[in-house]
Amino acid sequence: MTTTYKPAEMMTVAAARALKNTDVTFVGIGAPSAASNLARLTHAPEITLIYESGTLATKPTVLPLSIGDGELCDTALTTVSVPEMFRYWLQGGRITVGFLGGAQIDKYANLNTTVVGPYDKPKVRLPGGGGAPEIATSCGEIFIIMSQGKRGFVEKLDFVTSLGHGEGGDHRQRLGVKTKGPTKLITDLCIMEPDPKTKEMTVVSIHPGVTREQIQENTGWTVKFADKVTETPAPTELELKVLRELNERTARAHGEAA
Amino acid sequence: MTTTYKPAEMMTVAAARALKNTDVTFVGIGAPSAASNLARLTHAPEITLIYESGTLATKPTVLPLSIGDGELCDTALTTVSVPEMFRYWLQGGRITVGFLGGAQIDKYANLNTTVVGPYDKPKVRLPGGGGAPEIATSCGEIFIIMSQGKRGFVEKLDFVTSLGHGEGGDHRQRLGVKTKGPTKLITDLCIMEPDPKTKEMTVVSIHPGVTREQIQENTGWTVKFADKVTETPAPTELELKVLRELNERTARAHGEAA
Amino acid sequence: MSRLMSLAEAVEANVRDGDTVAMEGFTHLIPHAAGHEIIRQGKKRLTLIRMTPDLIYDQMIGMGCADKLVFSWGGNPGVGSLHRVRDAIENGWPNKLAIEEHSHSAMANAYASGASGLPFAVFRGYIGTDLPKVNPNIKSVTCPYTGEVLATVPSHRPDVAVIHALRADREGNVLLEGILGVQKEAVLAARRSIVTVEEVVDDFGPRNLNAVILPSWTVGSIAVVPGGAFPSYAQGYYKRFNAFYKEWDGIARERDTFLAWMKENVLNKRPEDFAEHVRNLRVAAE
Amino acid sequence: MSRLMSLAEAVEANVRDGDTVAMEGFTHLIPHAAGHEIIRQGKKRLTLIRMTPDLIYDQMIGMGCADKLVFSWGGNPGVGSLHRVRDAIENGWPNKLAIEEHSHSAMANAYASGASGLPFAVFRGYIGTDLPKVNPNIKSVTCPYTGEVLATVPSHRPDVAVIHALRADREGNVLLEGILGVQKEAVLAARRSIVTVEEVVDDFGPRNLNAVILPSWTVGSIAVVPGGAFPSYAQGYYKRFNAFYKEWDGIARERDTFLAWMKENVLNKRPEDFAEHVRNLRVAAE
Repeated sequence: MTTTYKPAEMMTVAAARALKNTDVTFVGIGAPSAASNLARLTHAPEITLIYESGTLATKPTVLPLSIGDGELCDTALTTVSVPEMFRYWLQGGRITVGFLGGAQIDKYANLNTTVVGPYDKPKVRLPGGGGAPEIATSCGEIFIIMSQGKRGFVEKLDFVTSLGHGEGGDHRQRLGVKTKGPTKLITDLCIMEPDPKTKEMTVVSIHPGVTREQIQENTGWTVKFADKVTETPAPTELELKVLRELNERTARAHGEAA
Repeated sequence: MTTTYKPAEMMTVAAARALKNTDVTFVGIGAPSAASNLARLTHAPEITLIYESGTLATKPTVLPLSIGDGELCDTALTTVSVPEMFRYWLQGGRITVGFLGGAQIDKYANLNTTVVGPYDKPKVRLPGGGGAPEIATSCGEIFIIMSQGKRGFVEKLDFVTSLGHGEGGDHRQRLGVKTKGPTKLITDLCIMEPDPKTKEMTVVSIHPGVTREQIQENTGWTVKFADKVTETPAPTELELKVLRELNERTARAHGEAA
Repeated sequence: MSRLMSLAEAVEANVRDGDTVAMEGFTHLIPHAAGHEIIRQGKKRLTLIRMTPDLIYDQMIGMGCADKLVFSWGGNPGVGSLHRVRDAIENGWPNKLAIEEHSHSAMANAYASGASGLPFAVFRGYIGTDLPKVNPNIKSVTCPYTGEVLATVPSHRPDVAVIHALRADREGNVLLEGILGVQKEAVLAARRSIVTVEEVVDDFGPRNLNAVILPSWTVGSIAVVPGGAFPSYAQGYYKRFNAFYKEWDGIARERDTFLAWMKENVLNKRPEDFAEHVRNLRVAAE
Repeated sequence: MSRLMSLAEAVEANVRDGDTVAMEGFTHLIPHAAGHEIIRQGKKRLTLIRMTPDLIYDQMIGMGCADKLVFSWGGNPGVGSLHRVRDAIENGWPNKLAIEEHSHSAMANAYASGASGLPFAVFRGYIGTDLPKVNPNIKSVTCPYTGEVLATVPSHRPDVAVIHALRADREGNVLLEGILGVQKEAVLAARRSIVTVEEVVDDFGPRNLNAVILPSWTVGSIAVVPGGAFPSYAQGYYKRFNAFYKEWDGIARERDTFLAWMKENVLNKRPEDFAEHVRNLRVAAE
């Protein structure tokens, strides 16, 4: 039996599946938040969600619009100050999975959320790093969620806002970083993981109906495919139902508030 | 009209009088606690009392036996963690007056609460510095309360636990310290203040009935007296009444708890 | 000791042209009313510090209050760009805006070390990023025990911190609750401070023994401005007005619509008008 | 995720001979029951960290559990000396005790930097004192911006932290309230942890949004030991038993009276006996 779904839904579902019940995740707004809460509402009911606004172990019934919505605080185990969040919790090494995204990514999963064009004469001034520079190196591992396209998936970043695998190979270790970095890049087309040796992000799973050519066309570098590439299982009915209900609840709540 | 009082009461009263309504004091257990609360219950009702256990603006009805009695927390505006106390409050420069005492003091009001005899082969192992090393340099000024005697008032300390005026003169400034250091040494015999230039602790006020000879006999260095030495006004009836009631309430409370 | 006064008096007494001003609030409790008053009083050449410059700084920068911005994430959360901030950075309108860019971790640590009376903050950060190349204030120290090289940033020591809090008591103590952000640290790190509050109460009443409170003697001026955090929110008082964040995108996109809006809604208004803004957003029972 | 077990199991699972152990509690919530269990299990060669070693460490050191003490103030608060600690330092009985001596500020900062995953702490301290002369772990760094030389100490990263808290919930979260000391930092800085609690509740119920809570996944073993802080106190549960602090001075003064007391009151007792100790100290209504 087939259910229709959007590529963005496939992306969110694939990201949710990557999370474990025992994970402690540092959640950003948007797709990471949807994926984390979808995981919590399906296979990982005890997953711990942390938002950088200070909310520990929060269980929002609707998705937050901002990183510090009252809903996050109301449903949290407790809420700590932002300096404590970055000192005791993130830098303290208490997060197993951090989510990141960005305007630009390169094949080693370094990210740019700072600027397109030169820093001093930007073509597009982006919001900046926020928590990303330290999330990238302090969390046990990093999942990146990004829609795939040539504008974002580039050969060379205009600016490195957060470290992925640097120049590849053992670059992270040479920089003294002890965490794994990006272990999954989940897009609307496929899932990539770093090659064990070169650390180049490599396609390991392709979403249903997507071709290798499509992936290449939407990527600014020559894409590597793993020896064994699987097909991502399509979203189950349950996953879609829970995700859509979550999104509907969210729209209703934010609409009401407006 | 004369009321009988003990030298220790005179010492506590003299220390209380030195406190202003606008002071924020970092209070230790014992005489500093008695003096601070006496001030609060007489001429300085709005004085802010802070104990290093984290209690801010506390108003105990009985004196605490330990620095972290429940009474301090129950009557505080709020209570912060000990790291916050030492970082934001003490080092942050938010305390106007710190109280110190010790087993040994020298003429520049440096204090020893660490060890009598050599550090590695102590004659008497004292409790150690506790908060004193940083209280001595972080508070706006320091009041020292100590019973005067040759064993404690020594020519040379066995160990410098907390800085007073160092070797005198501008030694504190040369060490980069911006606070005033000990501005008053209040004993059971007299009140001393640093000479404006040499910073040697100098007698400025003698308690009623005490002679200069008594002060010298109880001091291990040649005592300097200021050009104008006043007589400390004897404790008033009100001061004695409030202090004694405080001590009685305290004894009763701690007796009951026992 | 803190002093209760009108917001206009508080801004006059505390904010001077050329000051370094930190206005904080992490989504929650953003001091919008105070920002509007600073705009009305025509303050100039401010260095504005804020982890997450959003609408409040878009407005102040668009009205020409600032010539420098120190920040870690600038955007309209959940919506998009800050058009006025970008216009100032990219085109120098209404004046050139210098930027000093950090990460959240750096900013949060810089406030905490400022509150601690230290000249700098140490943290494990900026590894493998380009930010140190464009921000000369990012330096390093070497751990004397392990040899690890760690990042440093100068402490934030603003001339003025401006925050919005839930309530003050008659003695001038200020209570914070919910998402705390860096507000306590910002006030403790600053030389002067303005705290707007939803209300003044006789007494905070029964509370957690470790309630987050800024004691009176650490606070400068307090001004009662109900609704003063609108369109952000005040826990237990009113909700975030999400629609306005979306609306702002259209208002701020062009200079003329921006100026018209500012004239009508800021220059010709007063702090008292904020109470009206939140009338329909009030949360039911606490 | 934390696990609920008996105190004996918790000590067996977490404390090994030679470990560095931090048992904290700043007058309030001192983990006496856990200290007794460590003594009963005959742990040896521990390095004991504690800001304010008092009766609990006097007992452990007197019973030969430790060969090193890291501290900032050692005494029987309001009473006098720790006779057993002094006997170990001065006479090597029952074994030689090395000491590493700090100030409170250094110790508190070392816990906070340990909790923050940093290798060292920076603070303005030890100026003009002799402590750096006798403690080679006190070093310095120079501020890269101002040139100020500041003190450093290595972070505390104990193998095990042991604390007593008010209560845990069914999910294994731990609530602290009142005088907090450095307990949260000690647990976050440690590799493993034991938390004794007065009780386990289904749910913490309505509480301050910023309640001080150690979430389940940051805690190791939890053991329910009512009265486990006796003769110190547990806010809202029972008061400090001041008389015992005075009594201890006489007990600990001589080796034989100490050993006799320890045999009768520790070696031959169990954690369950602590409930009896506090029966008459319970506070009335909460």
